[in-house]
Parts: sequence; structure tokens; C-alpha cells
Amino acid sequence: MLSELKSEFASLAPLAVIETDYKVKGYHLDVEVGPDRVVDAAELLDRLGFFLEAITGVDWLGKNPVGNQPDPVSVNEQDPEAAEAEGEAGSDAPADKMEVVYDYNRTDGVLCRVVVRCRLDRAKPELPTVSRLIPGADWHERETHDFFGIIFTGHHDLSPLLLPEDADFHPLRKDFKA
Amino acid sequence: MGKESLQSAIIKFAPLDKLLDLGRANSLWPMTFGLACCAIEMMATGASRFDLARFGAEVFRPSPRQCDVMIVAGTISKKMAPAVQTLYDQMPEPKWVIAMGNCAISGGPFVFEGQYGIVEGADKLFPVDVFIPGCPPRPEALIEGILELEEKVTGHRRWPRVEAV
Amino acid sequence: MNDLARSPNQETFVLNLGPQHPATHGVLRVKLTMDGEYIVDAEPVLGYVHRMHEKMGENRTWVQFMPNTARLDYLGALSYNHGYVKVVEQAMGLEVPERAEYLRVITVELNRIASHLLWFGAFVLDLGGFTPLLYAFDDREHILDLLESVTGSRLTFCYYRFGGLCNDVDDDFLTGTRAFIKRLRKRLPDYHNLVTKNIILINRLKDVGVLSAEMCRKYGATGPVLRGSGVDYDVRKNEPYSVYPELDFEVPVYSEGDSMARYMVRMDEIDQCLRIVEQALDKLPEGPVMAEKVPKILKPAAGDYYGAVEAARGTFGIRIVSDGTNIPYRMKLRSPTFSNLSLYGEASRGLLLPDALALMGSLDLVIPEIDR
Amino acid sequence: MTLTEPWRVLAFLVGIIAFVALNAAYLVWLERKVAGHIQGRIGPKEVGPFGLLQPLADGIKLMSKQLLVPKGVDPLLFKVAPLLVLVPAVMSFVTIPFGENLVARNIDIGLLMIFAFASVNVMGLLLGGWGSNNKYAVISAARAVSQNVAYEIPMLITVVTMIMLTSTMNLNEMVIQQGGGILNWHFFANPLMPFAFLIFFVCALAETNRAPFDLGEAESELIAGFHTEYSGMGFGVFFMGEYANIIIGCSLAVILFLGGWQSPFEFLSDQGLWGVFWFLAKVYFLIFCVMWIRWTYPRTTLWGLLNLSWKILIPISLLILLLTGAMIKVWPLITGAS
Repeated sequence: MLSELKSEFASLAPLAVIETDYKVKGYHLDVEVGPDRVVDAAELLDRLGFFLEAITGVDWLGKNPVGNQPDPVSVNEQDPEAAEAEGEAGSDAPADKMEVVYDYNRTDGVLCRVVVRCRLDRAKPELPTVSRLIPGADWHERETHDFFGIIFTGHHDLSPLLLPEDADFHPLRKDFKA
Repeated sequence: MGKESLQSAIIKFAPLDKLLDLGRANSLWPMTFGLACCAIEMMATGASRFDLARFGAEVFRPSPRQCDVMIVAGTISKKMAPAVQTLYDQMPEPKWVIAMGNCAISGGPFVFEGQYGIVEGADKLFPVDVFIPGCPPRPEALIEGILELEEKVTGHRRWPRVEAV
Repeated sequence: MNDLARSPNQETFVLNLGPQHPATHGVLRVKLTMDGEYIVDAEPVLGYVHRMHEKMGENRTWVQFMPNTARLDYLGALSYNHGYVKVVEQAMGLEVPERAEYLRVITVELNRIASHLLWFGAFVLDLGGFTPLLYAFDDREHILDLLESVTGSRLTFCYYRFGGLCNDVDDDFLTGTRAFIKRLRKRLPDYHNLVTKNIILINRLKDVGVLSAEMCRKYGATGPVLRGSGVDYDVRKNEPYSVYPELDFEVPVYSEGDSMARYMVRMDEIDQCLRIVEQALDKLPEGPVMAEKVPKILKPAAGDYYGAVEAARGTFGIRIVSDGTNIPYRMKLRSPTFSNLSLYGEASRGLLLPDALALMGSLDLVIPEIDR
Repeated sequence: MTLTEPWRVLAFLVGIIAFVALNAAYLVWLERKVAGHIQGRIGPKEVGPFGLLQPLADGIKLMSKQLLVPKGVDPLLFKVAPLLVLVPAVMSFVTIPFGENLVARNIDIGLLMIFAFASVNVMGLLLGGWGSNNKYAVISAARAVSQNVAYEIPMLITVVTMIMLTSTMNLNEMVIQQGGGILNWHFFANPLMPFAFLIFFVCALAETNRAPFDLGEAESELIAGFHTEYSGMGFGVFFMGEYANIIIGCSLAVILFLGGWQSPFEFLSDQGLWGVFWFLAKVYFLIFCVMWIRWTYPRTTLWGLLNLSWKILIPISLLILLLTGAMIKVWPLITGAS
């Protein structure tokens, strides 16, 4: 399954495809793609019988994104900060990032969890919606928009889901003050 | 303004008031209205082991128009607050409110610096008669709360109070 | 939809179900567009009991977040406890003593039974039968007694610790659990006689609210909802954790996809839970219940970790992002009913109001877990 | 009975109202007790001995409660509706024979009168629901009406069968015909009668909006149905009307099928107060069954309910009518009896 997936993903020009230690990480494959490839990745996984378990965001204000610690082989040149030592506020780091994480899983007995992540510019967090393809993504995207203000272009209704109807704040941003 | 002796009234309302109070205290119909965890304990109080019916208080009415007491059982979020307020307003007088659980008392465990979502206590919205602490309070605590409310209405206690040793 | 029953001029009106409504089991609001009693469109509105769990996760230490997991899904709190300790132990590489794992399984399965019992009662209450609720509560009280004796609370348990349990059980708990298994096995046939075989109930549930397996996949539905649609997926089997691989149990699957199938899945699961508890009691080893080398201050290595467990309502997933400090950087809680409910809009289209409420009941909603 | 006419009327008026009020109150108490014992609880017990003062407390509470007339309702319909439910129910008691001589007005068309009043009852529900200006109440009212219309038909067909059998519409005469022990009750008149009784009983349940046909107030669907917006005594009057209707339904079933005030065995007296005793004993037994059913079964849906009526009960009741007619008219011809 994993090798098949890897070769499938190769066609999407991913920024990183990393096999992870399931025992520690809880997932098998960590894929990073650009915002323009999120829908393609969803389509690919949907075609292979995966289902979308959750979508969430992570706000990396003033920090270097940690998460996928790439092995040296697959380090991508477009993604230098991921290879840096994690946990330290990069003083000379480039613009802050906002990350969107998609968790995919299977129900047919094959144990394979895939994480697709997409890092966005924090100043302008926009990426296309996958809710047209996977209706279950609708609410997850709305929730992510609620919490982080990430805009899913093409989503039919990004009005607050969990927050009050008139909420104009995004509480899980790290610079949020009540 | 000294002491003036008033003529005793022809119709005495005080005994009638007492009767009304007795009637009201013994027939406290709560609203079917659960907000969060405490609602389950509220249901448990109405169920077989604890049996709120003994005090005539098991008639959970789903319509606020027919309730006497609102048991605020759970966290009031800011989104929910207008609805809770409306429900309170829709209840006919005389009405009472029991704040069940820490969330309804003060926001409970969900209060932290920078919280953006909850109302810190039901008494921020409307007057509360009885507070029942706990997270969630045991059914016995809710029964004690009902007895406490009865005492508040009639002025005397149904069962002897159990003192902590 | 029956064409005759539709009003000729397609006149619709909006009915607000909730946020305070007896059928929503809490503070869910469903905006129904109705044509007579037929539902043209249903839009659940969430967030009425949004309690900021994910924000709180970023504000307190790893240990301090523990009680929050109990307040997510208050009916199956131990599953959530388990999910959380599991992912942190995974990140820290902590070894949990075997006895602790067995006790986790025993308590979590007891909790699952309690949750299913309450659902059973509340579901029949939705259908207008009041008495089964009280019977279910009666049995549930026995479980709560047992769990209270070890965990100290009746509802919002906080029993597991990173690396084990907060305290060991005594003999009373073990004998009490065995007695309870015997008792519930005797009571279950009564439930089936009173409720499952009732012709009114069968008529109301058969072929109502059919969810296809494909629809469940598209919406990410899990748990009994998915298993009622014929998909054999249970995290305990498919992604074995704890000591589940050593226990012999079946995952009930029904392929009809209607409300009756979901009902039967849960009722059969009670049976299976009893089997699991019984076996776990037999196999319960002696030993410590807490790992020895658990650091006082937890600092999982930077990175993100994902863990999933089978909660009473489906797959509870938890994604933690650590930046190497003693405070989580991000805590994502993937609640099963959130996804299960998201298919409600599509599934309820064209149903009658009572059938739509039966469908909602059969999804087994716990609102604070959806809103988080 | 030596009372002069005006006094007689007054006595019965007071008596009936007291009977209805007392029964409504104590049937609620009984219902709560029965429900409690079915569910493994105790039920009301703290207010007075055995909780006997509970209805009194509830009554005082309801009467002293604020009467809300919400904004947006039709004030006239809203206020009239509870009365439209209660008054016809009370009026129906006029022709009910409690004992051999204990009947307010022994009208020859008593049965017809009761059904005339019973159909006013549904107007109360409709107007209450409509006047409340509440969507749940309107849905509930619509349900109640379609349910009542559907169930009045098999009920009336069954009643016509009984009229054919007894050739009278006078309730007291019907009872007198059933004298002489349990086997003379109409329930055993011919093999079809148990079915007719069952149909009548089911229809009576549906007419009174009781579980499993309580679609009108379906708590988990429609909050509280047509009386969602009623507070205090408005709600209390609806409740009294509901229980009065249950008593009427059960009384009719007893009169038509179970021998009214006749004692089940000839050696037991049914004179004077004994007649009242037998009558009430039978009625309360049926009421107990009604409660028993309520606390056992889940609710049907509207479709199931209407299907039951139109597709099952009406054809069967017509068949019973036909067969009974045949038995009455054809059987004597064959056997040669006059």
C-alpha cells in the first residue's frame, strides 16, 4: 500500500513524502503539498478508497513548523525551514506559516493513515476547498476557518460553525486575545 | 410615627399565601433542558434510583410555559446565552432557577485567561435561587437543591438537615 | 417522497428544532425547511455548547488537560481519557504495565456499556417509549457504582494517567463486575422482548434513514453508524491498541444501513463488551498499575502525533503538536459525532419529521463532543 | 328519586363537575403512581400520605400560576380552546348511567349525543393549536384533526353494530339488556364482539390522543403539541379535558361491551350503590389498561396510524357490521325463530 501510494503521490509533485514510524507518530505517510495540489491529493486518496477523518490547522506564529522531520533524502529545497532544528523561534526565519493538516484513513482493513499537510503564508492563508469532492470536509473546513481564519476558496458557506453567528475573531490563532 | 394598631383585616390573605406557597413548593416542575454533562445527572435524578417523583418534581415539561423551575444544567456558551435568556423570559411567574454544577455557577473549569466562549455563571443572565456545586453534582445534591428551593419558598424544611460530621 | 403528500404549490416553512428541544439531547439546533411534515432541507447549527477545549489545550500542561478529555463526551469519558493518554504515551515512548492496560480495557468497556445503555433509553424515548429509559438507567447505575469505586466520580472520569492508572482496583470491584455481567445478561433479553421485538418500533425503524456505505465514507462517519451500513471497521480490530488483540470478541456489523441496523449494532455491542470484560477479568495479571519511569514534567519531543481509539460513538482521534515544552502547542480533537452528524443534512432530506428524529437519535449524538 | 326537577339538575351538575375534577386530579396521581411502579420507582410519596395531596398541590400551583397570553396569538381562540375541550367532555357525562337510576338525563339518543360532543373536542385542539401562532402547535393540531377524523369512522361503525345488536341508542337500556351475569354482556354476544371491542378500545385510545397514538402532543417531536404555549390553568384545563375524555371513552366501552353497572355474577347485587361500584370498577380497570399501554409502547407515526385506521380497522369493522347484520336478520330466518 505504502509504496503504491508513494508512486502515486510522485505524480503530484509533492514538496515532501515521508514514511513515518507508525508506532510513534500514529500515521504512516506524511505528505506535504502546495496549496494548488490539495484537491489533487484529495482526489487521489478518495479514488484509492480513503476517507477524510479530520481537517485542522496549526498556527506557526514566530516558530518554525515542526511535524514532519524529513529524512535527508527527501529534503526539498523549497522547504528549508522544515529541516531546521525545531522548537526554536527562528529569528531570521522567513514569513510566518499557517499549516492545514488533512488526516486520511481507510475502513477496509488495510491499516494506512496518511497525513497531507499544506503550509500557507500566514498573512494570506488561502487554499482551495475539497468539500466539493468530499462532502464531509464541509464542516471541517468551516471549523478550521472559524478557528484560524484560513479561507477555503470555493467553499459554499464559510459562516461560523462553532462560534457565534457574528463572530469575527479566530481564537486559535496564537496572537488571539479575548 | 409611633406604633399604630391596625384594624385586623376582614379577609386574611396570609394563610392563603401560605397555602399557595405550599402548593408551589410541592409541585416544582422543571424544564426538560440540559446543556451539558450535568443534564445526564439531572436525568439520573429523575430515574429509578433517586426518583425525583417522590417530591412531585418529576414532571419535566419541555415547554417553558409550563415550568416552574429552570435547572441550568451545564455550561452556558455565549452563543447559547440569548436562548437561555429567552427561555427564562418565557416562563410564567412565579419561577425559580437552580444553577446546577460549576459551569452554571461560575463557568467552572472552562474559565481561563483568554476564554472567548462561555458566560461565567448563570447569574450573569438572570437571578438564581439555588446553586449546586459539583462537576457534575451527584443526584443527591440535586435533590438537596430542590429541598433547599422548597425551603426557600415555604420557609420550612421538609427533611431534617444532615450535618457533616 | 410520496408525491401525493407534497403540497401542490411547494410551499415550505422553516422550523427551528432547538437549541432547546427534547429530541436534540442537548443544545443542538437544526434548521428544518419543511413541506408539511416532510423535510426539504435540514441544516444543523452547532456551537451552542462550544467549550474551547482546543484552546484550553494550548493553555495548560499535558497533565492538566486530562480532566478536559472527560468532559468532551461525558457518556463515554474513559474512551477519551484513553485516547489522550495513548497518544501522549506514544509520543513519550512510555511503557504501560500490563495490569494497567487490562484495567483500562475493563473500565473503558464498562463505560461503553453505560453509554450504549443510556443511548438505548434515550433513543426509545425519542420514539415515545418512556419506560425503557428508566430500565436502562437502573442498569447504568450499577456500572456507575463500580466505576465510582475505582475512579471516584460518576460521570466525568479521570482515571488514567500517562503510564498507567491513578490507583489499583480492589476485590470488591472485580466481584462486583462479575455480578454485574451476570445481571445484565439476564436483563438484555428483557430489553429485546420489550423493545426490539415491538412491532411499532420495528415499523418505525426498518428502512428509515438508510445510509449507504459510500455515503458514510464520503462524510467520514465511523462507529456504530458505519457498522450499521455494512462496513466492518472498528479501531479496536483494525488498528489494535492496548490489549485488545489478546481478547476474543466480534464486531457486530449489519448491512441494511437503516436505523434498525444501527440500533442492532449497539445492542449487540453491549453483548460483546460483556464478553471483553469477562475475558479481561479472567486474564487480569498481577503487578503494578503505573510505569516506573514517568517523568514528573512531561515534555514530548517536538513533532506531531496522532492517536485514535474506538469510542462509544466512533473513532475518536486526537492530534497533538508538541514544540518540546510542557505545554501542548496544538491539540486537535477529532470527535466522531461531528462527522456522523455532518451527513444528517443529506440523509434526512425527504423524510417525515418523526422519522428524521428517529434518524437523529440513531446517530447517538453527544453535543458537547461535537462542539468541543 | 324525589327531588324536584331544578334541584335534580343542580345536583347532577355539581356532582358531575366534582366527579370530573376529582377524577382528573386523581387519575394524574394514579398515572404517576402506575408509571412509577412500572418503571421500578415509587412515584409521588412525600406530599401527604402516599402522595395523595400531590394533585392538590399541583392544582393550587397551576391555578396560581401566571396566565400568559403570548404576543402574536389570537386571543379569542387561544382562550376559548381549552374550554372547547373540557366542556363537551363534561357534557357527555349527562347521559352516562352510573347506576340503574343514577343518570342525569336518560336520553333516548344518548349515544348519538356523546359522539356529537366528542367531535367538538377536536375543534378545541385545532383552535388551540391554530390560535397559538406556534409552528409546533399547528403541526400538532393538524395531526390531531386527521387522527380524529380517521378514527371516528371505525369507532362509529362499531357503534352502529352495537345499535343494531341492541336496537336502542339509550345507554341505560343497553346496560339493562346485558343483565344476568357475565355471559350476557355484549362482549360475549357473538364471536365477533371481542374484535369489535378491541377496535372500539383502540379507537378510543386514538380519539383521546393517548399513547401509542399521542401524536398530538408527541413530546420528543413537537415539544408539547397543541398546548405548547399554554401556561398555568390553560394547560390544566387541557389536561382535565384529556382525562375526562379518557373516562368517557372507557365508560362507553364498559357500557357497550362490558355490561355497564351490571354485576358480573348474578348472585352479586348491582342495586343502588353496588351498581355504581361495578361500573366504576370496570371503568377504572380499563383506565388502568390505558395507562399500562402508555408506559409500555413507543409512539407510532402518523402514516402508521392512518394506515391502521383506513386499511385495517375500517374494513374489519365494516365486516363485523355486515356479519352481525347477517346474524341478526338471517339467523332467525334459518332457524325459524321469530
